[in-house]
Amino acid sequence: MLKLLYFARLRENLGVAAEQIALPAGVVDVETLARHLRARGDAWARELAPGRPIRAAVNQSMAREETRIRDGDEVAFFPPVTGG
Amino acid sequence: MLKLLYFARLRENLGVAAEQIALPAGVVDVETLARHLRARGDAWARELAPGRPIRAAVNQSMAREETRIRDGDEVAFFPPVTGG
Amino acid sequence: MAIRVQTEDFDAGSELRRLRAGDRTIGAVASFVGLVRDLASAPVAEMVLEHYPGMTEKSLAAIVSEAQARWPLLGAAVIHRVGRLRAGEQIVWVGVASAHRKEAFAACEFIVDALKTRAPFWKKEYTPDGPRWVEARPADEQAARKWEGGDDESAQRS
Amino acid sequence: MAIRVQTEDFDAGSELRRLRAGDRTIGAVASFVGLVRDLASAPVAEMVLEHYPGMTEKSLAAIVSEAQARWPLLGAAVIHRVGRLRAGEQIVWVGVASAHRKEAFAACEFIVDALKTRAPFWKKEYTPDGPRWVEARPADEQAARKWEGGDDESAQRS
Repeated sequence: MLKLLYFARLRENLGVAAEQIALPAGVVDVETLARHLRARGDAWARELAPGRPIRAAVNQSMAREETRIRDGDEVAFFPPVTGG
Repeated sequence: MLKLLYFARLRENLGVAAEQIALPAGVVDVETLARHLRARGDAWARELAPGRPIRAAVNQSMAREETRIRDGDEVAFFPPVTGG
Repeated sequence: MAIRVQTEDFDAGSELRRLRAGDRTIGAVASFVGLVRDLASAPVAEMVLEHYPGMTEKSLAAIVSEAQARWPLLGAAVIHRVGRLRAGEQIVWVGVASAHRKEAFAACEFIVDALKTRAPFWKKEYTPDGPRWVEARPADEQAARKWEGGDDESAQRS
Repeated sequence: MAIRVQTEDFDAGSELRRLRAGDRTIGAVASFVGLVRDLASAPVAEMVLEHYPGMTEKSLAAIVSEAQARWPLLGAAVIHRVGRLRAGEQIVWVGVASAHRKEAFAACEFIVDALKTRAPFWKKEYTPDGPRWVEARPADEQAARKWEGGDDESAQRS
């Protein structure tokens, strides 16, 4: 299983804050997970489109496209942060 | 007249905090004033010796050796500052 | 190290006192307060700060640890508010204590710069034209990058 | 601009509130507190801060004006104590308000660096070995020089 979280504009536009999914076949890192989610179409394809300013965290640490994902991980997608 | 002020270690070692003197002949800037005061000998010669880390202010603005001095000015001598 | 993420306001004066309490070798305390700006050209009645519970605290603690590894600090603390905030309200407080001022200033600015790009907070402003998510500023990425690599001296001053 | 030279202690929290009161375009406040350090290796029971009344206020005001000319500030204040101070007590407070943090940090550090070399204060420490005048630190001259010349960018960061 993967725990997926979405924040801010992504949470609003995707209409979901959190979900649990089985680790999809072929998903090994952030990039392949994003590709898997884009395949859901509509808002997913738009919000996670390559080139959009999206950040990800794996197990609550900032991640890159090539950051590995394993069964049981918590992965979050969100826009660039704007705190402080 | 000149109003002369001495602060911190200088005030202590010279034994004077303030004095009024007539503008001495030949005194045109901080350097010639210091030379005039050194001629008093003893602590004056020691404390104002060339090469000692002494600072001066003319009319309450930081001054240099070549800063002009005119009748009526307020001139202060003191060690490098250590506030803050 | 004290890290707090909270909806309530804070008192910078009390935080400063707490930061320096009990350590008389502290000679310098630098601190920062970030506020909700209200511009006539773009009035913001209020904003909501969303965050990522768990990761927020973790990332702030990592930033402060990094500052402590980089400079000889005698104390550091971060308070970041979340939830509904009105114009003029305090958003964030960062305080750093050290023996001398140079380290205190550098570490305090480093922490603020780092949390602007690495801590998971998102601002949504409510304006007369409706709500809008605040866009990340390229200047923030730039400010954070100036601390990367090199020795402390160049990191602080280049 | 508020400049105060006083024997009494001050409350940094109240000063911060005063600095940002009434201007909602302020987004950032950087501030600094300098304290009397008490080191086990060189215990200082107390110190006396001597100053040059008249020139002190004038030089602090000139330093703050210089900061205001150099950065777009929305407020700046300095409080410096004089007279008898004990270990752990506050010596100086500098606060700077601006729209964004970069200017607030730069101006605050500039003011502290400048007053260390240009404001007429002298510290005399009373130690178990007797009284001694504190020597000026070459590091302070160096810190002040880094703000000299050049444009703001290089002045802030070089």
